[in-house]
Amino acid sequence: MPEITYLEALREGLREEMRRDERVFILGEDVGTYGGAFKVTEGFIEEFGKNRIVDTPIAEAAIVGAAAGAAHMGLRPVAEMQFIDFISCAYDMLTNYVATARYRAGLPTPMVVRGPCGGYVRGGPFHSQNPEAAFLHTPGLKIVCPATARDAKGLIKAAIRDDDPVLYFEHKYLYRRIKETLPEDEDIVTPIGKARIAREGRDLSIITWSAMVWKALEAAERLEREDGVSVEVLDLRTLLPMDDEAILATVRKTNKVLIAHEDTRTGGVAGEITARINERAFEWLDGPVLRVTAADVPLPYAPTLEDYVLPQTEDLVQVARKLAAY
Amino acid sequence: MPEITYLEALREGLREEMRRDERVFILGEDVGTYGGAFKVTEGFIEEFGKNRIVDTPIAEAAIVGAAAGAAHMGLRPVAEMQFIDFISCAYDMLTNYVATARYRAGLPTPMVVRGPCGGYVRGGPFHSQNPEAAFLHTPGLKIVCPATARDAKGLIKAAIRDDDPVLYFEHKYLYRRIKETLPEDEDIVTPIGKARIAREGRDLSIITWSAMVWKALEAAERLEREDGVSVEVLDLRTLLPMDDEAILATVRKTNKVLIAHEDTRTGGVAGEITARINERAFEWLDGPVLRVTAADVPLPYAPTLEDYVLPQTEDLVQVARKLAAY
Amino acid sequence: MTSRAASVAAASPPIPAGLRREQLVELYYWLRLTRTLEEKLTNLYRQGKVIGGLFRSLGQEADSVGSAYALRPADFLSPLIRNLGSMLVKGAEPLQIVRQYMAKAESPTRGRELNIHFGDLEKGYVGQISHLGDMVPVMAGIALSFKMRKEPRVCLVYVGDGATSTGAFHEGINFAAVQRLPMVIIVENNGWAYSTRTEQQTAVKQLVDKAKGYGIPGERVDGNDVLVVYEVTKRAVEKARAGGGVTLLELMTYRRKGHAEHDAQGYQPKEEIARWEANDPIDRYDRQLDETGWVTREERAAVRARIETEVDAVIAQAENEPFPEPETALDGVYAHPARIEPLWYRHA
Amino acid sequence: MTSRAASVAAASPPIPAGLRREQLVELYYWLRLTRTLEEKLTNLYRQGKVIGGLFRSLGQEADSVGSAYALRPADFLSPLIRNLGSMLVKGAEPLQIVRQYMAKAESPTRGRELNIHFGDLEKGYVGQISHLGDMVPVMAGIALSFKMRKEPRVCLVYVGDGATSTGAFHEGINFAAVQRLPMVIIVENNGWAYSTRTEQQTAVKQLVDKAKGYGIPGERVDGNDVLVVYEVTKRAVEKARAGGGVTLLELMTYRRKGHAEHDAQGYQPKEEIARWEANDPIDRYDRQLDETGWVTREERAAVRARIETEVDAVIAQAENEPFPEPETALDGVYAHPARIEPLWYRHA
Ligand SMILES: Cc1ncc(C[n+]2csc(CCOP(=O)(O)OP(=O)(O)O)c2C)c(N)n1
Ligand SMILES: Cc1ncc(C[n+]2csc(CCOP(=O)(O)OP(=O)(O)O)c2C)c(N)n1
Ligand SMILES: [Mg+2]
Ligand SMILES: [Mg+2]
Repeated sequence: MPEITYLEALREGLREEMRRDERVFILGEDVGTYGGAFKVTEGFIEEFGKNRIVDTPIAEAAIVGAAAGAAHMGLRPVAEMQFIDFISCAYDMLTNYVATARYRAGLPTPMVVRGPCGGYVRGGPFHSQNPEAAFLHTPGLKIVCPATARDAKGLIKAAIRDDDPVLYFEHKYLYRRIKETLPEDEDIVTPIGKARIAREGRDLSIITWSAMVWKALEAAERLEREDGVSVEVLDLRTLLPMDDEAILATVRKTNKVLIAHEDTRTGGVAGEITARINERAFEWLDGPVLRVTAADVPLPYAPTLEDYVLPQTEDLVQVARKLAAY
Repeated sequence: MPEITYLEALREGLREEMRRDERVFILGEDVGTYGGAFKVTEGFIEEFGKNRIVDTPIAEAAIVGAAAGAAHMGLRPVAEMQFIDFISCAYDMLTNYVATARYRAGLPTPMVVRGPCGGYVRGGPFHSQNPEAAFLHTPGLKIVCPATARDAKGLIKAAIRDDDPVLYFEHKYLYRRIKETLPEDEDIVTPIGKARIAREGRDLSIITWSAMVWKALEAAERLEREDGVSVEVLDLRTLLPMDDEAILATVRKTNKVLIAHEDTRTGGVAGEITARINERAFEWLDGPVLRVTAADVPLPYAPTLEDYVLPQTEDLVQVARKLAAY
Repeated sequence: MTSRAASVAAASPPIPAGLRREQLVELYYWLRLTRTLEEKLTNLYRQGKVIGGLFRSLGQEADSVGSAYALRPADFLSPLIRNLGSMLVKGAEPLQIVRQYMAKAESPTRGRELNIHFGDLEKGYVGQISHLGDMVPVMAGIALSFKMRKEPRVCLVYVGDGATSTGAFHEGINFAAVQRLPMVIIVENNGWAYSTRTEQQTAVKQLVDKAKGYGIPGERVDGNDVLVVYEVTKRAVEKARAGGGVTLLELMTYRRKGHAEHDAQGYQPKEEIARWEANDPIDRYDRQLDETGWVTREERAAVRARIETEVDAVIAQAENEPFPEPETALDGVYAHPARIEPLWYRHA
Repeated sequence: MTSRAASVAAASPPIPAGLRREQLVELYYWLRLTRTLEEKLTNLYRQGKVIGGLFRSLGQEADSVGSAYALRPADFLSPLIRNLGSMLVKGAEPLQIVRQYMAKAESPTRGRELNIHFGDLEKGYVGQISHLGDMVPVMAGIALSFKMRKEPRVCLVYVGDGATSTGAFHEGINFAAVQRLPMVIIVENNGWAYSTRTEQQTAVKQLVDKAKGYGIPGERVDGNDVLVVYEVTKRAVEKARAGGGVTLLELMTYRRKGHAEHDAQGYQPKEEIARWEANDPIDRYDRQLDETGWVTREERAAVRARIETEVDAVIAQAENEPFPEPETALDGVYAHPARIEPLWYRHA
């Protein structure tokens, strides 16, 4: 069994679901002959044909709206946003139409909207975004953010099988940097709504997701090595619905929490997690819940600026030290 | 000096700014001859003419985008969303174009986007929204939410004079229900970024904004009367940038905080406030920061359902009692 | 009377558009039912029994009814607020409409949505949302599913003159045109978008010209002639069914009431309203039936009487029904979990 | 040589479009500068000195240069990714372009934005964002300000064939058409939107037909003939200036390189590319100048030599410049505060 990348794992997951279930189809910009801007659907049009791999005009609202209509009729669309930054053009369609369809009209809307998110790639303000906070606040949607190749595959398969609309945010920095050997015989499905302990620890918890998981693991190793501090890393994997049990468990275990996300700080997802911990495990806290995030600016392009704005492993180490010493 | 309503105060503020500064103009759907769906701009086209009161097609992205372009050229546009729920159609334009214009390209973009928000009016899922959480997370925007007639006037004037793009969310439940006598000679300008203590208290703080301020005051009176608990009510008025000083001051004073907002819970603004308190005043807390919010569902239409989903004074009283007893 | 009617019938000209006599009666029924239902809802509104706003299609009934009547049961449509008639034709029941307006527990959306914002996947109509234009991409997706599965089914989408200004309309119709989906777009041109005249929405002389910008055929017809509307829609629908792609139809009509009941419509010239009142689609159909004798006065009187009792009964029933149970507000946000947890302080 | 050139010049046909000879030289300069700059940027890209992606307008230079040349200094334009030429004509300096691609501290956006995403309100061009279509409403707003202030100024907006599918394009052009704003929309039809052919973007046979859907005039011309592009744009611009409203121009050209340098463009037929290579706008202009003798070979050689040294100097300068200081990332999110607080743990 060869190692496969995060991107290949995602592609495998998509392909397996399309083979398993003929109701699944893909639509988006350049997903057909070209196989997508990042080649996620490379080879798909050859295998599944034009009828199930639909190249669309540049129209995100139409892509998402059409996916919803097809989903109402029993199909299982997977809509690709060429870069996740363009999901903003479908914001109305997602939050007002898709998210409310079941609640207001009993309309089944099993669909996935996926695309490359995230920075550290010199993509500038419009090719580096992390839109999870923009949708966390929308009842009716589910949001998943894989950090590993296994979850890239397991979560896309789970998302496609889920009966609710799921936003699947894949991190483009991980596409080809993360490799893993996955059993070919196993039907890998990562349950939506379940977090994963990426590293066991006793003294302090870092709660995070997506590419930040890897920085958290780096930081944890350094803290173990240099400070003898034992850090637990919780990879949320799903942001909506949030795995409160896993969050509370790690809080009760280490009593100190650092929440890390790549996205900007104010109004980011860390706020919601802090509130939940505060409400349900206040007595368990031996220190404030601290956040490591991007600075509150549009993500700049120049390496010096991007590196300064985005959270780095060093930041996690610094803040974790403060918290450990608290 | 006669009493004027919240809506009239807003109208006065708009009119005064248009008289004071000829760069100010208004654009939106039915804002001209009709004077707007809620008559906020009634009489304006007669006074200021077609050139400064622009009736637009039904196209929120174009309204906001055109406002930005005009703002770059030194004008001061005030764009009306007929119901704030439709601001979602301009989400991309606001978050990607408007909010980043100064940062990425040094483009001055002094503009206001305003419209009626909020529930308790049997408006159903698409005429009752509170979009502050959707934009809190966008560096480059400012967000104001007046609760009183005085601030309805003072904040629209401040928003128009501000050199940054400001979202002004006016609560339609307050339009004609709130009255106040405002001095006609005074140039009322409410500074953006400054909260207001709506009621002094010692035992517990309710941090809130917009229509919830009035429920908080009701709850405070009941708690005073029935429990002898002295509640401080902090009306944030501006959500972005947030008045950290005022928030920390009330926390240090009462050591117990309840955050109340009308919007749904998960991913709502309360999370961010909780995180800030947690980070900067953890030692000052004698109990968990608790949230009173709407339930995580699209807002339903039927009175029984809407009343159940939205936060009520009774909820504030219940939760405040728990917190006081903590 | 009967004898005279009979003799007229004998001399009747042939019925157009391949319609049968019973179908003419059905069309009459749908037209009248739409109007009567709205009139009685207006009374309820005045009595404060309608919770939200009330939207009328007075004078526009023919375009909704005639076009929807051109569909087969397996076809789909998405109405906007002034297309009550199209929903009735497609199987929505007066009882559902009244319950929905009154926010009753038994309403099709269980009190979650207002006015005619509801749908039925069995009967083939989709519940609209308020955001104008959004239904066009959604219906394109339904049409896409028909095409993918090679089902001989068609989507009919209604938009107003004002809704054509939205980005969603553009993205949806363009998507459908490129994919040659089995879809018919009806632009219901009633002269006004709230207080805004069509000239303030678009610079085109006639909205049918928008078809040219999408590379699809378009037709513009009298929306107040129910048989013409039926005929032109039927043609477009069958063309779409045969794989002929998207057609845009502009139906000319007029909004005789305000945007909603609260709107005093002061901006609409009295004469303009009067002129269109003289062009009322139901009166015209009545006259047509008088002249042709296709359907006798007696028959039509019977239809009206039937509707009266039907609607009154429905209202009587709905009025005494309860609002939904509060906790049901927590159901159905997701398929899983089927009910979300109540807020902790609501347990108490 | 010189004598022959001179004698040709003597027999030269009249220069079209009311252009003067020096202007023909200028046009040649802008065309050559665009291409040379991009070619040298490509080398830098291959050396890894360009931080982000590199987008080429090879074979499309004439439509950007010819159209922008029709503007007055006070007019505005908004370029897209392949309209480098239009920015140069409007006053953007090669040094700015190189700095921007290399993310230097002195770049027009101080390293915040990439490639040609920048603008200059003094010179009259606006920095685009990536989200296609969004610039159309923004430019409509700028044109609205001209109209409100009764300034005789015009906006020129570039969109690609693919960008016409976006909702923002639709809302913006419709808004401008209704308001009869002084605006010209150039649809740069280069046959491809990334890997997508125009037939997959729209069902119209020619994009100029979109004008009909907005009630505005449209024209479709050869985008690889710089003088034709100038002439038709000039006409539309002056019409707009005179209060004649919006015009849509479809300029036919072809994207000879991939979407960006990383794109192997395997989906583009070799013959298609070859055919358009034979139709290269600069070669054509060269031939035209050869035949007419309007500008001698010597003069053109001198122009090219000037450009060589100019661009090389610029690159030499930019290469040694530093990246921006990290903390500058905190400046200018707002007018007030001018700099946001650093994150507390970054103080240390
Ligand atoms: C995106 C959006 N913007 C604004 C509104 C508010 N609104 C509701 S109906 C309406 C006018 C619609 O006019 P038209 O499309 O002609 O339909 P008609 O009312 O004439 O049937 C407006 C502006 C909306 N529903 N959606
Ligand atoms: C709203 C939006 N969706 C998707 C993209 C990704 N994207 C960037 S360029 C491009 C193709 C543009 O084609 P066209 O408009 O024809 O311009 P060209 O590249 O041919 O000059 C796409 C899909 C984008 N920038 N914006
Ligand atoms: Mg209308
Ligand atoms: Mg193109």
